[in-house]
Amino acid sequence: MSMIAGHLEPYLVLSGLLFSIGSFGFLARRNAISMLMSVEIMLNAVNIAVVAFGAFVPALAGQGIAFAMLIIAVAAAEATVGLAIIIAIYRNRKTPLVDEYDTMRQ
Amino acid sequence: MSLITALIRAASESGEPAAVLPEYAPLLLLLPLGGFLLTAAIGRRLGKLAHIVPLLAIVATWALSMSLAVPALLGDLGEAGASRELFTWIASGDLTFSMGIHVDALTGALLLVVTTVGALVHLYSVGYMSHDPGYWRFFAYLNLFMFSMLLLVLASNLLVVFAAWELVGLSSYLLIGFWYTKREPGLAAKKAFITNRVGDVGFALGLMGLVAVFGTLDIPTVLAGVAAGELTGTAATVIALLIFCGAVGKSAQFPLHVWLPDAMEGPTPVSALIHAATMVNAGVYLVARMSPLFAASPEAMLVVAAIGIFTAIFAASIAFTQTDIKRVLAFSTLSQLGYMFAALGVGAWVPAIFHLITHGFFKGLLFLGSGSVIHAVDGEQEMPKMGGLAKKIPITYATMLIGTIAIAGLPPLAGFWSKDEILGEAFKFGYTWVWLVGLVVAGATAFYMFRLMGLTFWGKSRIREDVHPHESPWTMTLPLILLAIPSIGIGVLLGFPVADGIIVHGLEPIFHTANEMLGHEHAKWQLFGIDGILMLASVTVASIGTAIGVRLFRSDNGDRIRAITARLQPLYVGSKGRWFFDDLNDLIFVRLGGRVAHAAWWFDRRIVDGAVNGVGALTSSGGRGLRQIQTGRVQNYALGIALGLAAMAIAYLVIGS
Amino acid sequence: MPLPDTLPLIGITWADALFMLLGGVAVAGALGVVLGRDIIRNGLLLILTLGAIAGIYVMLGAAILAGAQVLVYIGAISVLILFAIMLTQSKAAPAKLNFQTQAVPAALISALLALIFAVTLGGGGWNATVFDGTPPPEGTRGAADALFGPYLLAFEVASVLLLAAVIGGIYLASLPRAGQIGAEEEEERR
Amino acid sequence: MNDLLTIAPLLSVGLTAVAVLLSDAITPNRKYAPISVALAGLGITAWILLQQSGGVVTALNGAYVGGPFVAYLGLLGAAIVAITLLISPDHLFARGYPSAEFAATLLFALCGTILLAAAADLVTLFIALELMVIPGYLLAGFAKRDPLSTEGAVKYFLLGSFSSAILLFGIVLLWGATGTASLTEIAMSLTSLTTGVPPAVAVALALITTGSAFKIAAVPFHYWTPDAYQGSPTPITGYLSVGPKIGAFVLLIKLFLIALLPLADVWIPVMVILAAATMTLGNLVALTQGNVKRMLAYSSIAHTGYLMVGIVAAGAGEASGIAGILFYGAAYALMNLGAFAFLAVIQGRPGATVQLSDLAGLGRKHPQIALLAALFLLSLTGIPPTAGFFAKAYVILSAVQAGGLAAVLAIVAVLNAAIAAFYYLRVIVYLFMRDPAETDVQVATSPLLRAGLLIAAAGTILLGLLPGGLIEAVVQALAS
Repeated sequence: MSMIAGHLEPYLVLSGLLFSIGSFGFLARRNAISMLMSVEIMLNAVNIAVVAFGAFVPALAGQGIAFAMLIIAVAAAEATVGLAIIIAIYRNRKTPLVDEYDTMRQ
Repeated sequence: MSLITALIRAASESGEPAAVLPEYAPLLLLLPLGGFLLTAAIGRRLGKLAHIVPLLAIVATWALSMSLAVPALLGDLGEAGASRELFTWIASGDLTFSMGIHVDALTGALLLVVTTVGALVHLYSVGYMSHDPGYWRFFAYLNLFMFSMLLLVLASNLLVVFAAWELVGLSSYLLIGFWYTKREPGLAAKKAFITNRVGDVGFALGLMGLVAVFGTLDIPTVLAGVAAGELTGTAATVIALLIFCGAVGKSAQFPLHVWLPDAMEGPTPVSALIHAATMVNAGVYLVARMSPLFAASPEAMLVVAAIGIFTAIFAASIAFTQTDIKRVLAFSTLSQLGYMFAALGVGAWVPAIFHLITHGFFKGLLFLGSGSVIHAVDGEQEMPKMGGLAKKIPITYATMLIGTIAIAGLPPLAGFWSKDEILGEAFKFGYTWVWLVGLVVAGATAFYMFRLMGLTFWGKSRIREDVHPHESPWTMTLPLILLAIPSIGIGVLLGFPVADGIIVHGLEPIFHTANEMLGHEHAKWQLFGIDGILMLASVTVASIGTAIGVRLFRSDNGDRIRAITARLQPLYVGSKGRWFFDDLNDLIFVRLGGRVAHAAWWFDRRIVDGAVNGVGALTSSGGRGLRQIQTGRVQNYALGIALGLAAMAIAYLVIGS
Repeated sequence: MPLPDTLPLIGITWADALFMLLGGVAVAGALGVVLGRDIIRNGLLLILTLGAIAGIYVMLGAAILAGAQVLVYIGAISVLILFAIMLTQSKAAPAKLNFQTQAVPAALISALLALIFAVTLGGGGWNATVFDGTPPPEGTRGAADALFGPYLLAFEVASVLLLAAVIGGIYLASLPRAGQIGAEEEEERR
Repeated sequence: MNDLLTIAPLLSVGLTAVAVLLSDAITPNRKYAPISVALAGLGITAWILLQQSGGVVTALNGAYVGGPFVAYLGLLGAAIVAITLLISPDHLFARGYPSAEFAATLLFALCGTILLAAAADLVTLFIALELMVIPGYLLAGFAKRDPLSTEGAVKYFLLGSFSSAILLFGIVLLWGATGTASLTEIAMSLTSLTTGVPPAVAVALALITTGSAFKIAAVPFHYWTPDAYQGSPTPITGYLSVGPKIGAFVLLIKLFLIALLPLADVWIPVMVILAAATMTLGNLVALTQGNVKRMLAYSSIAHTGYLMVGIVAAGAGEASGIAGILFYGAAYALMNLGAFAFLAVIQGRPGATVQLSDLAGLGRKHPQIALLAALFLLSLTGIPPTAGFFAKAYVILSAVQAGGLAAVLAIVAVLNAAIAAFYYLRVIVYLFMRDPAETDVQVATSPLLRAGLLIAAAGTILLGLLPGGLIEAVVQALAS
């Protein structure tokens, strides 16, 4: 009898844990690309929850995979735009370190 | 019914009461609005002819408004007045706001003053502003102001009244700051706008309270609800006082009066129009309009009376020592408005509105006259640099003298009738303190007004050598003459016989509900009874003030004052009395009076004004403090988001469980 | 030889063990991404994490999604990220100073969030089925039904989103065209 | 086929975007061609939306619900994009930025806005939101050689994707907890809750509130706004301050006033605090700004607070709250776009910043432009007879009708409206009552820009003088 893998909760806890790790990375890292990677971890954490719901909640059977695929598409779009913006600002500032982008503050 | 009433009624065409206003009524609003739009669009190209459209628009508005105001005051529109629905402004769900106009006797009283003085100010401005490069702009603003003011008076829904209220503030901002190239007018305009805004917050909150209680801002519905006892106790007091806040701001009552003296930086016609005859009356009108609401709360009435009478004496004491001719008039306006609020506060509704009418005419006259004086002496406003102008500008002098006698409360001119009724009712309703202070103010008013006349027109000329005083053109003197007529006669016309005149018959029904709620009943007026004695008292006090003022300021230097009093002393008092008279004069009017006035002035400048400025400074420094959290760094921001998230999760877990 | 139902000696089922392994790799990999010093290694660890998550998808019966994960994420996004890392890795960038000054409060808040998630999400109350072992494999049929049923519009719009992102991304990341502001400056630099 | 007809507004905007790109590919040197194509496409879209304003139509298995609500928001969105397209060329072409990518990106975002209004389930809603905001990141960085623009964009993007992840997690948890993606079914499922809010749903609510508060720039999730707004090219700032914001309020209507309405008692206190903090901070900080663009950025935060009053009122059961939001949205869009268009005019040449002192005496040198600016500022202040007055009055009065906490919030809003007068008025004082500045402010307007300014001005006045018509349209939109 499986104690863990057959229950929904462990997957959700894993999802929450990865989400928190991702948010830590976002809050603590200085490099814009590291921050972007952290956001990707957060989105993947959410995806685990999505797929787990699809698998365990009868009302959502089949929907999980579809939803998760859409989220992957959104993540891809975000990554494309984000990397383009980061490359653009790198051309201007010659640094990927976000805390040096503080020209505007009043 | 008096003979005069009968004569006027015979002259007026409309005999039948009409519940619906005639179809042309909206023109009252459309004419000035059209004048404004047209002048704004093409005025610049018209150059020196830019006044034609706005002037004609206002004269037509005047004629139309008279055709409504006269029947309204005579009660021919019925007690409830007449209305006309224009269109539904906002309609959705439970909130409906319709745009309608309503004319009853109260509206009529306001229309009478607003359009008459308004039209004459337009005419006056043709001469006064003729050399100003912003000629067309000035007339455009004037029409905009007239539109806003008429909308305020005519609207039958408080939301529209509030909108007009703000519009009036906006157009007065434009007019006060008309000479924007100079620094002071700009600052004064901003101060007027912002101080008014403070009062408007209270007004807005009060309106919200009314919506919360009645679900509508339709004036008749709200008032009927109040009369039916749906709003009482603390709620009534709070809402009434909040609405009074708006009135305090717009009518420049203590402590929001600070803007009015500064607003004298605007052109003088503006002072006459806005700061004497129209805008400052809006607060009085509002309180009178909402009379049942105030009657529902004795506490609110008391506050209104106290603030009114305090402003009256406070402003009068400041007017004593002012040397700028327009500032004296400005403080005098504050004082007279205080009178009106004191009247409202004691429940003397009709005399308050009566005084509003008479004051509108004679104060308009005085302001326009002062403009004519300033015009004559080439822009000088300091009275110590005037003097002896009576012969040089006789029409201005004569008309201003009429205005002064009227405001001093000497019979039979206009001010006497209304002021006497205020004092009389205050006494009879048991507000002895209001009556006493009011009496002192009446004497003081007479004094400082004759001081103004003396310093300006009498004695030797102290005018600069190179200035040659000249009488103003007819466009300026004609309005003076036309305003002098009502300043003399409107009191008798409306107020005689006392307590039985047109004004009482016209307005009494409007305040019927409020009077019933207060339990005020009007006994028959008796000349040979308490009323006669009260009248005698006010006339006496006014005469004393006048006598002292005339005596002291008939001439202009201290030596001559003493010499004249020395020569005249045997005629009045004995030797001991002379000593007494001289020293008392010295003590009261020179030393003590000076001190009090100075203290009041200081209090006004430092404490009250300082508090108003202080609020501004405080909010700014608050903003600077808050600005610190904007560090410019993404992660600081993100940390804020994460903190917010965690806090919110905990909050929801707590609230939800 | 058939395998025993549980792991020898410790009595954990294979499914549980697999979950712990994959979950552990994912968590460890993610920690490596956010804590590691070398940004290129961070990128590689991200790929490892995403791979472990793909394994979890397989456990949850979503093999098709695992495929998509490998193709899109590991095959495209991660490679894109690695490219961006190479592009922006200037010599001047100090490799040691990877963390903000606020790293400690960030860690505390993240730990608090993790705690909140663990307590609330792990506390049950979901209308979920319990399976013996892992959930049964989800056929592609069910996913296709959802994707071309209620989510058809979202699916179509996702393609518009990608189009918009690609167009804008190309514009932003490309060097200025001749005649645009900054073009001459770019010429000089070359 | 019927489905395609129903989603025709979406298709029309999407195809217009493609047509814009094609037109640029065919005639690369005609800068105005993409703008013209986009405006024509918007006209067609507006016509289609008007056809659909009659009744509710659904398509694609209920994922798309068209009708008056979509028509209203679609027309508003199309108007915002159209005005942005009119006011931008002067500013962008002077700096050498391409028009095709610009127009297409705006149109993609409009697709997202329309879909947000039409979405009936969480999944479509999220995709629509992303389609609306991702073009926003691109637009913020559109001046890619300008360090400020890219800095604003990178902040907007990073914080935006962070908050998107938070919002998504919340949506997923709500989806899992209720077992359905449909907004109305979620509401039904939540209504049946008897014993308090389950912890998981409470966490989902927190995540959703945080995420959506970020999208509308409510305090304390507003930090990105001033930087992103200041850095972006000015006409784009105008768009960013209205387009995505109104779209985000549609998201709030869908999430909080449909799906999460049964939990209104739980989220109203939080929303009230957020709204009060938002308007107060926005106004107070705006008081201290010397840079006019940044001042307008903070002022737009304050307006977010006023809009949230409508959400609270509607949550407390006052139906006119939503009508208030929709009317406020239209008024705000016109006056704020107008104000930014004015700034764009002043920044005629590249490199010009707009400090308050730069505006001194503009009323004398360029009276027409200054008068229009004064109109927009007065409307933002809430002075009648402009649109801003009725918008504010309507939202606030609906909150008063709702009573309770909403009425308290209404009082805060009134106090704030008074504070706001200080800083808007200061700009007017500089425009008309100061001596002209030494620095020469160049004012050059093309016919397009003038048309954009005039449309915004006309709308600001018309909505103020005759708000009845629009409010009827709004009420009709809500009846669906």
